[in-house]
Amino acid sequence: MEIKKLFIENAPVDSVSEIQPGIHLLKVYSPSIAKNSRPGQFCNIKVSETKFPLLRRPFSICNVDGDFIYFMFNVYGEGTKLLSIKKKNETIDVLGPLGNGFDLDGNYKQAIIVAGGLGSAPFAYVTKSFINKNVISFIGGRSKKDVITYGLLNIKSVTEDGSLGMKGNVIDLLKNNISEIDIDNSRIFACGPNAMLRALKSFAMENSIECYASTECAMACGFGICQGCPIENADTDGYKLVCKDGPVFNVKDVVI
Amino acid sequence: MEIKKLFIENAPVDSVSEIQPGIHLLKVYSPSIAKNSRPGQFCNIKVSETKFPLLRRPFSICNVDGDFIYFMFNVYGEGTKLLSIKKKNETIDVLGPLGNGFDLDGNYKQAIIVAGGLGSAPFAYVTKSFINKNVISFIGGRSKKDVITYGLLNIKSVTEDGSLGMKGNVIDLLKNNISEIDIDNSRIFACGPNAMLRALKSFAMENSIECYASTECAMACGFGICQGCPIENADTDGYKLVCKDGPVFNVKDVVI
Amino acid sequence: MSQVDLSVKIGKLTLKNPVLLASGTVGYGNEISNFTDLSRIGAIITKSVSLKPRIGNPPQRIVETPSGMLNAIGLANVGLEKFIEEKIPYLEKVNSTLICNIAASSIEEYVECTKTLDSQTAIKGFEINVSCPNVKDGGLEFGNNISVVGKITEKVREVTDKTIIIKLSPNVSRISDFAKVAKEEGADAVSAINTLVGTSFNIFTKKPKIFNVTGGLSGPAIKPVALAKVLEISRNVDIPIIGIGGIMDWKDAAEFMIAGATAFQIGTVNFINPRAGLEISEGLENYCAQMKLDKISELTASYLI
Amino acid sequence: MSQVDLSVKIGKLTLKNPVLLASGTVGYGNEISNFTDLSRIGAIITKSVSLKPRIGNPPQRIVETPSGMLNAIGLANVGLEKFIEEKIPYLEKVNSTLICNIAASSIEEYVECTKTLDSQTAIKGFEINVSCPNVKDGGLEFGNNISVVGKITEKVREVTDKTIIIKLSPNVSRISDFAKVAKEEGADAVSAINTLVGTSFNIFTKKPKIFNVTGGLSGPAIKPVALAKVLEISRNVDIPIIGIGGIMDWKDAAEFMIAGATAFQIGTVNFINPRAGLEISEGLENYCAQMKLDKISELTASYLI
Ligand SMILES: Cc1cc2nc3c(=O)[nH]c(=O)nc-3n(C[C@H](O)[C@H](O)[C@H](O)COP(=O)(O)OP(=O)(O)OC[C@H]3O[C@@H](n4cnc5c(N)ncnc54)[C@H](O)[C@@H]3O)c2cc1C
Ligand SMILES: Cc1cc2nc3c(=O)[nH]c(=O)nc-3n(C[C@H](O)[C@H](O)[C@H](O)COP(=O)(O)OP(=O)(O)OC[C@H]3O[C@@H](n4cnc5c(N)ncnc54)[C@H](O)[C@@H]3O)c2cc1C
Ligand SMILES: Cc1cc2nc3c(=O)[nH]c(=O)nc-3n(C[C@H](O)[C@H](O)[C@H](O)COP(=O)(O)O)c2cc1C
Ligand SMILES: Cc1cc2nc3c(=O)[nH]c(=O)nc-3n(C[C@H](O)[C@H](O)[C@H](O)COP(=O)(O)O)c2cc1C
Ligand code: FES
Ligand code: FES
Repeated sequence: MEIKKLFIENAPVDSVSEIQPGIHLLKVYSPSIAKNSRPGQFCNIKVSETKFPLLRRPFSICNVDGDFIYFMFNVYGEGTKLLSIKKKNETIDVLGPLGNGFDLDGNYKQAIIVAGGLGSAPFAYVTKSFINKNVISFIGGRSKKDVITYGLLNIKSVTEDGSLGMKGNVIDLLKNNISEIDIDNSRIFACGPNAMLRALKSFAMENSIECYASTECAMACGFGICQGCPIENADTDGYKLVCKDGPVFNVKDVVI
Repeated sequence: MEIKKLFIENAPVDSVSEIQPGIHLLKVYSPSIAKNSRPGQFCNIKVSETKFPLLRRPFSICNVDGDFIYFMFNVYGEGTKLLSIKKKNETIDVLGPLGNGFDLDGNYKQAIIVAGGLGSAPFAYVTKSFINKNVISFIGGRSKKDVITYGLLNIKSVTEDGSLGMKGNVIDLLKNNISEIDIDNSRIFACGPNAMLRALKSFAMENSIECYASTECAMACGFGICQGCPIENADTDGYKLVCKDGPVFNVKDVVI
Repeated sequence: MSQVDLSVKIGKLTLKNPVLLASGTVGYGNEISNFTDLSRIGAIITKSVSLKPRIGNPPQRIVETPSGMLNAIGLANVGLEKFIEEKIPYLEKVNSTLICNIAASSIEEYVECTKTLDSQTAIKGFEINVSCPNVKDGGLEFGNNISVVGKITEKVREVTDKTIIIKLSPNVSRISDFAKVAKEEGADAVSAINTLVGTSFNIFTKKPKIFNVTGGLSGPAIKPVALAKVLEISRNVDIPIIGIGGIMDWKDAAEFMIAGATAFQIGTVNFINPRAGLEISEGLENYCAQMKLDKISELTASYLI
Repeated sequence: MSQVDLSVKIGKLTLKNPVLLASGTVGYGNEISNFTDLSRIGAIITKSVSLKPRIGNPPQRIVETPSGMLNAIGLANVGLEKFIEEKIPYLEKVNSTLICNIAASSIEEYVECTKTLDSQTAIKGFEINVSCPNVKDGGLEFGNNISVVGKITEKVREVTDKTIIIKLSPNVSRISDFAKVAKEEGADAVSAINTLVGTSFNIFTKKPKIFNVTGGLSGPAIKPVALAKVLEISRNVDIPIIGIGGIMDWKDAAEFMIAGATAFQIGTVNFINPRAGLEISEGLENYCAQMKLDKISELTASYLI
């Protein structure tokens, strides 16, 4: 096993901005993590200096810009609430980069991004890391405000209530645009709710499209020592660890 | 028993200033508590909106100015640290006014304030509430930076290391200035570490000076429901409650 | 008017809602009425009363711990006589259901207290605190000895027809065995849990922070443990359970009901937010409406396992 | 060079300092060595190993609670054979003391594991995890049955001369009785405590948050309970105690030593601050210097009660 380099950085906050209603973008100065990260990896963040909340919170690396890294989130519970009110120059304890990230190499021609809601988070970084690929992004959300397109290219959107793009879910959107997909020469990169990933797995398997998904799981450590984050193997008994073996998996290898 | 009016106010912060190195003064808008308080009472403050720290923290009402109240503290543990970084317009959950405060009435002529370190906290409010009394303030601290004179009048100071005023403790200072004390017509108002209050009690009893001291004790509720804050009765078995029966006691009634 | 029926039944008692204020955390109802309209609370459980007055432990009696607190008040109370004379008259007026918590250091003392209080019409039921040192048996806790808990229940049952709740100690291997014996000996309900034994040291003086050396741990820290004990009882014994331990808001309270509780008590939170009782009652009402429940009692033991 | 002697003795073992990494919270030493120089840690206790591999529980395995967490990993481990082949070689290299934690579902299995591992020179001692379901006895925990804990100790003692530590369950009335029997049957030390049983429900789905329904509570929330258990053993049984439960920093660690522990383990904190082990060791060294102690072992059971 390749030994990965992990860091704990006390990263000064550069800014926390609301890029669209409810969606926050946190920019921190974290040179070691920035330099050593790959698209699709994540960090485990201590949101407070006190003992509350106790555990770190995992967030995808949304983007990297020189020595800065970005995280995207909405206010969900106490942890994300505390993150959302961070001020410039406060420091945040960031552990990373974690997990394996997306494999962007290979001689596929078309990169298909599929994201639901905050599943868009990792794809700004992914998008700018493609070399010579045609990118097409299928982005969904419940409503207009849940469709997040930060850093994405060639976007097609869908909402459950029809308030933006077509009405339906991303799988409907993919099917509707199947003519634009270069089935034999494409690879799907996905992130979003489990229900979406499950449906996407079926779609990809039926159409024989290579498909990688970033998965989520409750986590304690984020780097492989607690065994708290299992995901079921598709063909053998037992589990992989989302934090160490993932969070990105080839959908055919795991039960989503 | 007179039923006291207690309030829980979500008090907006007006300012937190450092009045001398390490000593913070917090000013909040808290009209109901301000209107109903008496000098020597305290409030029980929830320093954070989260569950950490769990319990409220008791602080003397340092001063009242119209609808504003002031608290004075130094950064001691996690609670006071969180208080010290409050920003203007953040709100703080303040419960009060609690306890009985100092009895300022009576036909004594000379009001003697005796305070050690942060024991000075309640005396700005006390000082400005005297009517027609000669006030003399004996203020001590370990070193110059621990002598707090905010809102006090006619100050004599003492430090253990001699860096300000005479070298010694407040009892030494009192003894040294015994000639200025109008023994038969004076009343002592004191607050400070237990060791100081114990020595002061002896001094006052020996010299037959009426003496009231504000005492401290670990507290949970602050308003009489947990029985967590006992102070031993001087002449009968059993305890009084610091929060409800105090925090100010005639020193002859309690074992300090 | 409320659409949701919040009332619950504990033994012979019907309570207007499942929110009870825990023993030792509301005094005798006086001070907390500054903040909470007690007539809108399901029931008030008074501070443990003992036959003779107890002055309680010297300071320090309490210490904060991560998401919790330790207390060793030492059952400070005015004693049975003064309790009847001085405290009941006020408590009668607040128009909530009054349950009297009894502490004792011998089985006879439990019986005598219950018998004496049985004639007080203001008192609607008894909560028997078995987490007390058994003086005859060298100070070991009654609550950890299953046959003694059975005996106390049996004897107390003989002297009152009012609702009897046995308040169980969590410091045992299988709490459901204790609930079972309480049921068999005639208790109407059990409450779970009392505090966990804990301690804390000052590392510079090397002394325990609490004068009594150990204290009882309460607050959010113990909630997962309390929930597991309630669930264990619920899965093994058919008796109404009053859940207690670390409830801070209506969500915590709902968790206890789902795990098997018919009603619940709030303790430590009263010190921090004395309005919590009403807030929880309102929060639960909204939650039931959202979950399309007509009666809150449908929540009890509604876990899907 | 250090002025304070940080070494401690547990049975036949001398450890360079009292900081041990707790079973199940350091994997097999690999990942955490990213952050901590393991050669400066007193000892590493490996994740519980069982005779056969176990895949562990389905998700969700962990949930955060106030100042704590619940886990139900289900003793996921590679099994004895792979442990010897794949894990020991790495662990041998890190130059810390290696203690192997053993889990089993029958007494025979404990014995077989210990016997097999006894020949591994890299392994310096065994920690016997008795908080496992006894499959023969209907899944009740070994750890709550005093005669079974005695039996396990006796049988394991017969097959190894290496240091044996019995890891005690806190979910019992009197933990010191268990420590006593462990000592009588030849254990060199006890460790206290393993996790407390707890649970948590999702109030909208009404399902337990943890797939296994209940889990083990760890973290700062349990520290006061763990300290009280250590103190209880220390006051009643003369056996080295390894304190565990909620240690986050050197101050917590000092508290455990004052309460009676010869050494201590850190668990949950490794997930949050994987450098905690070294920080605690350094913090304790400064503290001893400040307290004018030549040897850290003078701290053990130095409580003034
Ligand atoms: C690898 C990975 C990458 C992630 N990347 C992002 C990201 O880029 N942006 C982002 O916003 N979020 C991301 N998440 C999810 C993020 O970790 C959670 O939103 C965060 O932990 C919430 O913390 P909180 O304190 O605000 O909420 P909490 O107070 O922890 O949670 C509130 C409630 O939500 C539940 N909950 C918490 N986390 C989850 C979850 N992940 N799924 C379902 N229920 C949950 C809790 O059990 C609790 O009941 C990622 C998660 C993983 C595992
Ligand atoms: C009636 C009353 C009035 C008070 N008025 C003031 C005031 O005006 N200004 C002020 O600065 N402080 C005042 N105090 C003390 C104040 O409540 C504590 O300083 C505060 O609770 C510390 O909180 P913290 O979270 O910062 O420290 P914590 O983290 O709670 O404490 C850190 C450590 O100090 C110990 N500790 C905490 N409080 C005390 C205490 N009171 N005595 C001894 N040890 C303690 C704790 O056990 C802990 O080990 C008053 C206390 C009382 C009872
Ligand atoms: C300060 C304090 C005093 C208590 N006194 C009593 C008591 O007298 N009798 C009793 O049965 N329980 C007593 N308890 C236990 C509570 O009733 C309750 O069981 C426990 O605190 C757990 O609930 P909580 O976590 O909501 O506080 C006391 C608890 C506290 C914190
Ligand atoms: C995720 C996790 C896994 C654990 N696995 C084991 C185990 O396999 N064997 C064991 O004896 N203890 C296990 N424990 C218990 C710890 O070793 C320790 O006793 C407990 O967590 C209390 O310490 P802490 O509060 O410092 O975490 C585990 C604890 C956690 C949190
Ligand atoms: S989160 Fe700890 S192993 Fe994955
Ligand atoms: S602090 Fe609760 S009674 Fe005084």
